Amino acid sequence: MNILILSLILALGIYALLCKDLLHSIIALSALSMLSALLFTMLRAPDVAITEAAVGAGVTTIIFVWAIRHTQRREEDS
Amino acid sequence: MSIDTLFLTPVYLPLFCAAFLMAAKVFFPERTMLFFQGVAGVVGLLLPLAALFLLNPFVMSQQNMETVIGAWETSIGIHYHFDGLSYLLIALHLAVSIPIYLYRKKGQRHSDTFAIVFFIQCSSVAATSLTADLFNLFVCLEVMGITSYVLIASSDKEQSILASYNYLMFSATAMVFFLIGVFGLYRITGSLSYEAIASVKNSLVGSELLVAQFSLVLIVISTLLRSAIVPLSGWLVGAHSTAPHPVSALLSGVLIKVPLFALVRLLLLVVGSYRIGSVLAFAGGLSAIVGILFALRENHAKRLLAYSSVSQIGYVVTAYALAVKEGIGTERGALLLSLALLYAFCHAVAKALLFLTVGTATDALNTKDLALARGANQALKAQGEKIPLTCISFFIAFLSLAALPPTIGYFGKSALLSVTKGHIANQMLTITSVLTVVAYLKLCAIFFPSKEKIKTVAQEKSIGFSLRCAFYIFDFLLIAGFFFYKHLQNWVIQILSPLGSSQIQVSLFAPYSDFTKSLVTIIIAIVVYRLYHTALAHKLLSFVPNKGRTFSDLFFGYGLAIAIMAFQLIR
Amino acid sequence: MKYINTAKQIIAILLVCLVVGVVIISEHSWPEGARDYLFAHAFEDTGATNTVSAIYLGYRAMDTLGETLVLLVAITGTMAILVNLGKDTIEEEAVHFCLPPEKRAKNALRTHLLEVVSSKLGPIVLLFGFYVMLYGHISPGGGFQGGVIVASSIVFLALGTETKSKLTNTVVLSRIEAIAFLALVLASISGVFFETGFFGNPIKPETDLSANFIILLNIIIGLKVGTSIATMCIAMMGGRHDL
Amino acid sequence: MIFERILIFALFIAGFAAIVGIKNIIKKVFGLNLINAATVLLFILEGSRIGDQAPILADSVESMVDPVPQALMLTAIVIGVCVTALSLALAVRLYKATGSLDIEVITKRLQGEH
Repeated sequence: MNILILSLILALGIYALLCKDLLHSIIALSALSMLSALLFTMLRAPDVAITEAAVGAGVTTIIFVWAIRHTQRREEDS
Repeated sequence: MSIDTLFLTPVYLPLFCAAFLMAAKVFFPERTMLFFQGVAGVVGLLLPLAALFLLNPFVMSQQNMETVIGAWETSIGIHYHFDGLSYLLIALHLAVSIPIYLYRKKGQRHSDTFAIVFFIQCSSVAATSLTADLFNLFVCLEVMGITSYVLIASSDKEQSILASYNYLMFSATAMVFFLIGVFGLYRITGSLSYEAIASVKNSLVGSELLVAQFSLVLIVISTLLRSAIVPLSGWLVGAHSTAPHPVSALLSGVLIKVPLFALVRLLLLVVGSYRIGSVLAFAGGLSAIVGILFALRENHAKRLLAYSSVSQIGYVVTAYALAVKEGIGTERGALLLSLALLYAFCHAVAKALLFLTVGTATDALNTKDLALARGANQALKAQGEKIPLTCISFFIAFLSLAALPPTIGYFGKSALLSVTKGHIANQMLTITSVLTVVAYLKLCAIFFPSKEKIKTVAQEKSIGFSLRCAFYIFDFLLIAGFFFYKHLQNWVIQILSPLGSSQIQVSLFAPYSDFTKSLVTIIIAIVVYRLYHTALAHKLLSFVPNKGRTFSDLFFGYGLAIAIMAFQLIR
Repeated sequence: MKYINTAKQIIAILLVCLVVGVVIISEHSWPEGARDYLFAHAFEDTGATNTVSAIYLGYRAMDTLGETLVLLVAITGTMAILVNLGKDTIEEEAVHFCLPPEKRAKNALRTHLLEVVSSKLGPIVLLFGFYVMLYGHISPGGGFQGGVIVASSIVFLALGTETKSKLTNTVVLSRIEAIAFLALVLASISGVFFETGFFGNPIKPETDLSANFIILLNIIIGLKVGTSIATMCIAMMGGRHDL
Repeated sequence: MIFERILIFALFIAGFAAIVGIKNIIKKVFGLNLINAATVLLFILEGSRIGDQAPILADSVESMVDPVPQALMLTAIVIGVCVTALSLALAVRLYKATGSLDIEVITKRLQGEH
């Protein structure tokens, strides 16, 4: 079961890096945070799960979306 | 106030001042802020200095104090270890940061944010030099790092934002590798305090030893990254040359030396650290040479100073590495370490003064290009500077770094060179000391009188009183160091010498026989300086690449350093 | 020239990942010494049933202090950089979340749903945030998690424009943050005067009150984290740049 | 057991390769986030091998999980978020200054005029 979630996390991570549209990458990253929070609850680490969900997925996503709003959304295909 | 609360004052007093300033910034009107910053300066910096004076007898008798923060049981709590080394590190930090705090207080734009972050950095430097727990070292290095990114980015030049971004990405990644190293060591040794790790690690064998050695490599290289030794020094030039003058003075003076000496307590306990010492000694010599060659190539004033910081840290690293090689417990190791610390002090004070004086002068002239900047004195006089204080302090700092008599640098450098006699790095260091004088001669050009009339730069703040006493303090430190060098050196050697051997014979070098040697270096330097302007020199120097370090170069150096150190440890 | 650069990058990645790989992949049993000690002594030492908050607010409270400092410096630095980011363009200004309905541009895509949900949801999330913060030493949770949930509830209130509460006023928030930071430093220094040293628990461990020090620290850290993250988010969402 | 660590190591390589390889400065911050998440996963995964109950001292708990790595990772996650916030603020400032998100274009434009 852990291996399934970990491979899903790896897939989301690689998608977040390769995707051209930064907003999709941010959504993939917050999904990754949510999945790792789920994994932490399964691994009997409730404190870290709440922190990862609230701090990792919540605040990081707000900051990334704000950064994207002030810069550009599509990555330059130079 | 028992001993263990006294030695922690440099950690929590500046913190209290930061909190006090934050509250004052929010509750009290703007105009009273200057007064509160003064009060915070006294409480945050002068009281720990007083605490250090009280602790002096305790440290002179080579006792050391091992406590757990919060008086918890030893296996879980955070261990703090107070001994001569951390005492001297805190003394070095306070000696440099008090004048810099005075220099800064003349009301910059971000002055209150600057003050809060400055005090938090003071407390994190003290905590780094005291901690004896691996994860606590990670947190303290992270606090020290994040305060320096914010301080570098606080100058409104665009390049400083780029330099701060590069430094942040590079050392944040290194800190994640540090965490992987902590993971490796905790999994094998089951504890986070240095003694427990060392005791288990010494009895390891086979694949466990390999994993432990690799984790140690990750931790050592990630910490050494902040001391900018050659393969890892890509970030330093951008950061120190674009930061505001007091920040780059503080960074060059203190921030690149503290992680180096804080690491000695970890290396001291781990077997096989003498191999790390031999590699570091060679890297020190290399960084001395490479740093000064880049400095000669440079025409921008502050970048030249930043490159010379890289080369001067090479001196400190060579002596430090030979001390680690000999083992701090032995007589010679303690002697080498104390001379490394003493030279770190000379360089910290002189380089901080250089950054401040060159900064003020180039601000007055409004250009940092060495080819055009002339006649700083007239510009400064136009700004209402009666006696040419900036020029005098610059000249004293130049003498100290060029190792000339009336300053502390003369004794410091010659002592260091005479002690590191046997090693190949010694030859590199002697060559570098000649080239250093040439580099600084280039810098003196700013103060030559210029022909055309200097248009006075509309500088609304004239040279403030607090700025002048910052210069006075630095000059006093440099000159007094020369006259009392004998006592200073005995004091440092006695503090750092291992237990029971406090009367090391100190007449290790005759101060006057070296006068001829330094005279010879000056003459060679002047000849080389004359040669410098010829076509031959330019062709020679064109081999030194002048392009800035790209982002991936930083990590290429990091990978190289890790590979070399790992290979060295497995061999 | 291009190939040298990519070659350098590949070499760097290979070298570093070789060393890191050995440390990560190697098989080793996890030490149980710390777990056994805590299982036996955590409750009467610190009075907290949740051993994780017993560690990070009791035994290793210095790390939490360092962590709060990192958060404070990061947010102060971000605000300093945000302030002189320059004014947004006119039409960006008009779409800001915090503008009351009459001043906002007509084309701003803001459905009524956001306003209703946020102003109704805000107080509930605030209550949940304080619950997580206060019960940190019994159930999972604690200072940081509670603080972030409180911060998100303040952001909800700032989004919804019906409820004009003082809570979303950045001056009030930065005042609470300053008081909380001062209280945290004083609480950590207080151990010195009760001869249990820096960050010691001033209340004697034997008495059943000793958990109160952890509750106090949880509240202070929760308030500090909550207000500072809320201030940053409000400034980011184009609230008042008057910091 | 070892396969989980290989997956985390793969995530680590992806993150580090992104930081070194990708030129877009915001993608570099993504990479930093990834290696931070990988480290936290590694600590908690390995820490939970020795027990099968949450580290809450209820009366029915016999074999609880090692709480020390969990306490350390609380700190590591928050520090990771703070570093991400600061680096993104710097990245936005760089974009406002040079109009591009490509690290080489930014260095060229900024290093052009000293």
